Amino acid sequence: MAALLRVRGVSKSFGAVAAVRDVSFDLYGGEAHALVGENGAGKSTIVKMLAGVHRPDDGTLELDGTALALNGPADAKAAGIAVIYQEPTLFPDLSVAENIAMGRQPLGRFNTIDRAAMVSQAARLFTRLGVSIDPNRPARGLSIADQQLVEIAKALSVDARVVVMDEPTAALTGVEVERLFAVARSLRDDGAALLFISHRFEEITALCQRVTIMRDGKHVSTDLLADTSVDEMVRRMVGRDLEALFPKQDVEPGATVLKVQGLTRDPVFQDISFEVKAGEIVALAGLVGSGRSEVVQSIFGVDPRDAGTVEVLGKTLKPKNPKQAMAAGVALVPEDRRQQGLVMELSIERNVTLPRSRSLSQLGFLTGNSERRSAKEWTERLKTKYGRLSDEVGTLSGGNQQKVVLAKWLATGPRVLIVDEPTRGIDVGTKAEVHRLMSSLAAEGVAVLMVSSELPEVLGMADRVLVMREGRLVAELSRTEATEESVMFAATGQEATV
Amino acid sequence: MTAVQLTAARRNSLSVVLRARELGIVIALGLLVVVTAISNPRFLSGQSVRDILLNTAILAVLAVGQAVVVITRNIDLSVGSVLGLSAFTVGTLLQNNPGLPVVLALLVGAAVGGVCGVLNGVLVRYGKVPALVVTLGTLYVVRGVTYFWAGGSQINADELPPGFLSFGNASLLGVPVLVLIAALALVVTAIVLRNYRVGRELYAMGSSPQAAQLAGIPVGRRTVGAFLVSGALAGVAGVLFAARFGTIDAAAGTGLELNVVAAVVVGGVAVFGGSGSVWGAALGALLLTTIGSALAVLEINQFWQQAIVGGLILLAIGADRLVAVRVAAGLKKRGSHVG
Amino acid sequence: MSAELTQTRVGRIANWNVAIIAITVLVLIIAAASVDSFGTGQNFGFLVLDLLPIALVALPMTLVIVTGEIDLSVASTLGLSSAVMGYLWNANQPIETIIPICLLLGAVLGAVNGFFVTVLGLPSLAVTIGTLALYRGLAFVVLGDSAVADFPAVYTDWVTGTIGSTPIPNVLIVIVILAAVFGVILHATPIGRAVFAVGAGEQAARFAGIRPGRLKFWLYVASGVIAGLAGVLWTLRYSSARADNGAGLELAVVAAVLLGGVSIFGGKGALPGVIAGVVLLGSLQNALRLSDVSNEALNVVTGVLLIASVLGPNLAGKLRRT
Amino acid sequence: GGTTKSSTEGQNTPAPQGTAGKADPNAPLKEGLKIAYLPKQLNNPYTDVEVGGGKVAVDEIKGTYKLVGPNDASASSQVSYINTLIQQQQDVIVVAANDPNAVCPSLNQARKAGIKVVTFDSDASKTCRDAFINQATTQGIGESLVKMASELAGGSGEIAVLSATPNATNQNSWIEVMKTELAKPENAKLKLVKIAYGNDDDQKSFTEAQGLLQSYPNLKVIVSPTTVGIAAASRYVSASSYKGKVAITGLGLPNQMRQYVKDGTVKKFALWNPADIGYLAAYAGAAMSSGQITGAEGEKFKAGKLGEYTVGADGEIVLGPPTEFTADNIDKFNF
Ligand SMILES: Nc1ncnc2c1ncn2[C@@H]1O[C@H](COP(=O)(O)OP(=O)(O)OP(=O)(O)O)[C@@H](O)[C@H]1O
Ligand SMILES: Nc1ncnc2c1ncn2[C@@H]1O[C@H](COP(=O)(O)OP(=O)(O)OP(=O)(O)O)[C@@H](O)[C@H]1O
Ligand SMILES: [Mg+2]
Ligand SMILES: [Mg+2]
Repeated sequence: MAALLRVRGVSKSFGAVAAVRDVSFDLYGGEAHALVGENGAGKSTIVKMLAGVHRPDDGTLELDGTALALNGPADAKAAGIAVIYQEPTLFPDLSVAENIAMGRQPLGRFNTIDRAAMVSQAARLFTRLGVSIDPNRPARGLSIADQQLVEIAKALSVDARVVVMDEPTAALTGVEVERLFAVARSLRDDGAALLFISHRFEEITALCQRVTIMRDGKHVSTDLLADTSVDEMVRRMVGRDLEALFPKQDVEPGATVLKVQGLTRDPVFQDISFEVKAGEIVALAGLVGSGRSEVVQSIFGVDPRDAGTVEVLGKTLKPKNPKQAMAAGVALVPEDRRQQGLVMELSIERNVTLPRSRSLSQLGFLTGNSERRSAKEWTERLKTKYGRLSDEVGTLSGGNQQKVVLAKWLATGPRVLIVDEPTRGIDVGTKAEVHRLMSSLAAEGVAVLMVSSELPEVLGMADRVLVMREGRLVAELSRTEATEESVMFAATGQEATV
Repeated sequence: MTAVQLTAARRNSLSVVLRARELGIVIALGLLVVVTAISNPRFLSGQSVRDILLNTAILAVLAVGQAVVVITRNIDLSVGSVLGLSAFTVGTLLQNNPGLPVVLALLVGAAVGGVCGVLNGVLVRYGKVPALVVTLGTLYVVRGVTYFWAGGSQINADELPPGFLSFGNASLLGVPVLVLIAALALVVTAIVLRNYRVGRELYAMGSSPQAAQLAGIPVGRRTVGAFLVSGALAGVAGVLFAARFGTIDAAAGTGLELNVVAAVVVGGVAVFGGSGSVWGAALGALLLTTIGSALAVLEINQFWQQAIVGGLILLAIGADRLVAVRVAAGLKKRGSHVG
Repeated sequence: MSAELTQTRVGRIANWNVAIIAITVLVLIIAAASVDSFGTGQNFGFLVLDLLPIALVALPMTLVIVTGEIDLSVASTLGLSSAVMGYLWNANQPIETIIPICLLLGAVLGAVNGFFVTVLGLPSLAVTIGTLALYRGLAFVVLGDSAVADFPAVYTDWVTGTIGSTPIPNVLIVIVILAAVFGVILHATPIGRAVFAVGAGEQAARFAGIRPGRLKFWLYVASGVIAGLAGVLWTLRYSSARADNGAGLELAVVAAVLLGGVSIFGGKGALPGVIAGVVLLGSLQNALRLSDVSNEALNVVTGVLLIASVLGPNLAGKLRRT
Repeated sequence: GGTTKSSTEGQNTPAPQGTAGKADPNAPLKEGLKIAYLPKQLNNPYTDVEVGGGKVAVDEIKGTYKLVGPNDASASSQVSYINTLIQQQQDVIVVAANDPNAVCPSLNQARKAGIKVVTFDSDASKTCRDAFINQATTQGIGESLVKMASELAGGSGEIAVLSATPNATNQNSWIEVMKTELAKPENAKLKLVKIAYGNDDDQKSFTEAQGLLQSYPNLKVIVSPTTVGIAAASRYVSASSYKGKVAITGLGLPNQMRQYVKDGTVKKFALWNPADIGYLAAYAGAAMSSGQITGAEGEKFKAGKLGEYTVGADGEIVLGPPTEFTADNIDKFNF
């Protein structure tokens, strides 16, 4: 049968980063098509091109065999392409119903908006999704999961011929995922073409017929799911055998460095207790939204905590005091590079030395020389590629940005290094470097706590794996005990379908 | 309690809280009027009420326009100067051809203001210059242009056609015409903002610019449109000003911008856009004006007036924040995950 | 023209901070050459005295705006400080105690702004419009519409006087010292680094152990103190304390700061540029007056410059990208 | 005990004495004198008439006339203008002070530079000007204001004053005289209930007039000794329900008041001829600049069409008695 939507050799780069290079694949009506690839592979960028947000630098899109020029999201909507973005895009001040209907509100007399109709439409969508969100409440304050659900309702509200979902399940619980899939299948069977992006293979196998694999922005392969296996997909995504990627050398764990007891912050996480020893790499695994970031953030003190204690080398840390944590030798490489990791508008050198400006100053004064020297030293150590140290850090590629964040914190000479999604959105090569770096730090006796959503990374790097589910520590697995199955099982609370 | 009841309950409680903003002002206004009236009943005399309304009319028109801009997460500081320019243009026009019908005068004023508004909007949107900077700039430019043109000359009441002046004091069924015009501007804007897609899109833009872009809202055109409205209304206000005060010089409306922003803020329109209503803004204008007259009547040292207004603004935004926090807390609690 | 030529030109335009300084110097030269008696020492003195208040208040304002906030209450703080000064002088208090009190008052008024903005987390634009009205109102409450005069000649003469027989006004010392202090703080201390970081990315700054709230609070206090000082100097210069002193100054200050290349969104800006902005506005006004150009012309020039200061670099950026 | 008000009383900078030590009544009037007018603020019709008269005089004596001034009636911007005039080496500055003290330092700087300073309209403190043109004796104005008020009120009832700013030197002194006049037995039945201030701002005066009429139901007369105030009050009353019930009087400009006199809102008001003030100021300044007078009491000089004038105490030069305007005579005047 003929393809409904054809992606023809599209490319897109952002300054230095070539996010997508010459990718082609076809979507067929009545079929769910999976798009997989590591973080930063270019999936969302493809999505944004289909949505008319980005214009391809190169290549074309075809709908029903006719070229499709999208000059903006409006065009995509008009062409019947509905998109669920990876990050929710709601209007916090407007009611949920209005969020769903924005731009297409049902009209009554004199073209005024028919609110009743609008609300009942939203209500219908929610019943179809089997969730009870009050259509009249504003979107502000919805949990990530609920935001995601509203996004889905938004996409359903347009009877679209092409539905694109960029990690729609990331923040959903099993039950919600099932509901979503039921709806997705019905859409598919009504002849719509689905493009489904997820890091969870069980979901892909459960929903999709065809899968396209991307790596470093390039198209690797497109096959029927029936003709391939999960291992094969993983191998193609990563581009080499896992073991080679995670060179964690075994180190004899030293004394306890980080000691967390009964750490609680309602409603996000409760009663978290664990220890990390010198030379150890401990992974904090779990589904997205399980509360890992909040845990490490309240350990570091940027987030408050309701109860519990944090000790570093026997010294108790005050809550909500990052300065003290830093003084005690704690460093946090946060998950959100753009918002938390870096000050995008500032230069590379300023970013690298920001946490140390005091110690770098002489008699409280900064001439800039000491900063430049230190920045140069550390960026070179991490093999960072950049034009001038005075360039805005925002101009660097994702991978190099991440290196700057690492440099920034390694320069503080930490005793406890906390990394949250350390390899999110950075290319395979850098990824390997980051992993090598982490293990060598461990070898030097640094205690490493790693939050990661990527199982292979967790399994490859960690001496011990702590698993969180819905804000609680549900399992502690030694390196030997930790397998995809055991971790998934603990994280989801149900038999992994892999 | 079934889900339905639950939802219903939520809805009521919520809508009440959300309307609390406007409610607060109404209460404050009521108190003020009562207290003043008790100490001096003439405060409620037809003449007195008429005066307060007349004085409010101009500020209210400006506040309505300002609210539209602020809702889109922008600001228009040039309104005072635009009012001056429009007032002087219309004044000169009427001076030279007294036959000019009032309606035409209003249109001219609106046109003059509209042009300034479009200029602001284009610079903000396509010049990527922050609204505060642009309109602060045009505040100076427009005022300067007016001074150049006026060159210190003043248009006196006796130089204006009596027809125009009487329009300034005329009333329909006991309601001054100026007030009716202000009310018209208010109601129309309110309806468009509440019941038309365009209006909702303005709220959306203010609420989340990125999301607005993704939702395919023509942000460019809407931004320019918002400034156009603000400018045009400032222009109309200029005509009302001329009709009301009869004496016009290049300084007309100097420093008005801050009062207007104050009225809008007191009216519960969030300076970061996305929420608030023109009703609130108009009420804010009414409240500020009433305070002025009340203090005069209450024989309170007129010097207290500004201080009181200032305190009131802080109170208003403070209370507004309180409500917001409450709502947020209330909303966070509402889990909706099934199973 | 050749590509790299455009590049270099764009480079120059893009760096508004350099551009504004160049423009200022240019204006000064032209004025000195074409407007007679602009260059005289006495006129220099008048010029400095005229831009004294804006220059002082612009210093902390720069830091405040770089952190992404704004303080529109400065002119009213100046007025209240002046009014209180007059009130206490009438109450026969020694001026040696009055002046510290006025500075303290400024600190308190600044702290009030800081409290509303950082502790209650209210938008600074709205807050300081509120305090703008409040502080000015209080000034009138304190002193009414009357003016207090005959401050001690020793003080008034110092403010209006010059260093020895040189044409350099005494107050220039105050400006230079404070400009140096704020310049060093902003560009050569950890505090300055924090100011930029908070303005450009508050969350990232928090993750680097900076306390944005605390920082902003103290900046508002500083802004208040300087405004208080400006009030004292204003009173002494005109030897007349009035509640309406400095009314409307806030917009001029903000204009000067933005003209100096500071981004209203925070995170970008430099003090030399701001000083240049102040001097540019001041000397333009002075020169235009001397050449009998009505100060309406100045309004227009100010406005155009203000918009150009942001529009220019933007367009330059566009040029570069294409 | 530091420097306090009382400890510094009277030890402020003494006025620098006029450069011409001794007056020579027969010295010829210099030609080509640069005479600059600096009114309280521009765009004020009354001021425009005053300086208009000045221009006439300056042309008569073949001098060069200049008019500068702020758009806001603030002392600080006036100071900047005085400084500019010093730079431009004017011979005479004719100024109406927005604040009697704030302008003093720079006025004295001007006098040090040999510039003659003549004040009009609103005087600066005596220590920093050479002469003051008084439009009429304070006494005379105060009396005629009370006279008109009592006539309009029919000898008894409540009256209120709508003045300029509370620190406007001239208005205040007139109000003082009014108070002493009202204290006299023949005016016992007149009651001054309130003094409101319109800050010489049209809108403010307008709203202040509203306030007065609301707060004082039995008000019979509003006396406004300022042209801005009387015009605003008349405009308000003429369009309000108070028309005919409340009388307006005070000091106003015929051109501004004409329509209100015609429509009966205003029965009578008074004023001297403002053009003559500017005119006289020019001659006084020129005479001083030419050394005919120094500003000392008793000196005489000729002021063109106005004839001869004598310098009074503290360098005061009085223009003459004010004119009363009524429906019958108003059309004879055009200013
Ligand atoms: N607006 C942007 N500006 C600069 N670089 C960008 C931008 N958007 C994406 N990138 C870069 O392009 C690359 C691909 O990003 P993209 O979001 O498509 O990856 P992804 O496959 O969606 O990853 P994930 O699985 O984490 O969603 C990354 O290196 C990212 O840093
Ligand atoms: N901005 C937010 N608003 C509302 N709820 C949030 C927000 N951020 C996180 N949450 C909730 O807090 C909980 C933990 O979120 P968090 O991002 O820490 O999970 P995580 O395990 O770190 O996942 P990730 O892989 O994204 O780091 C989830 O229930 C999430 O829904
Ligand atoms: Mg993605
Ligand atoms: Mg996380």
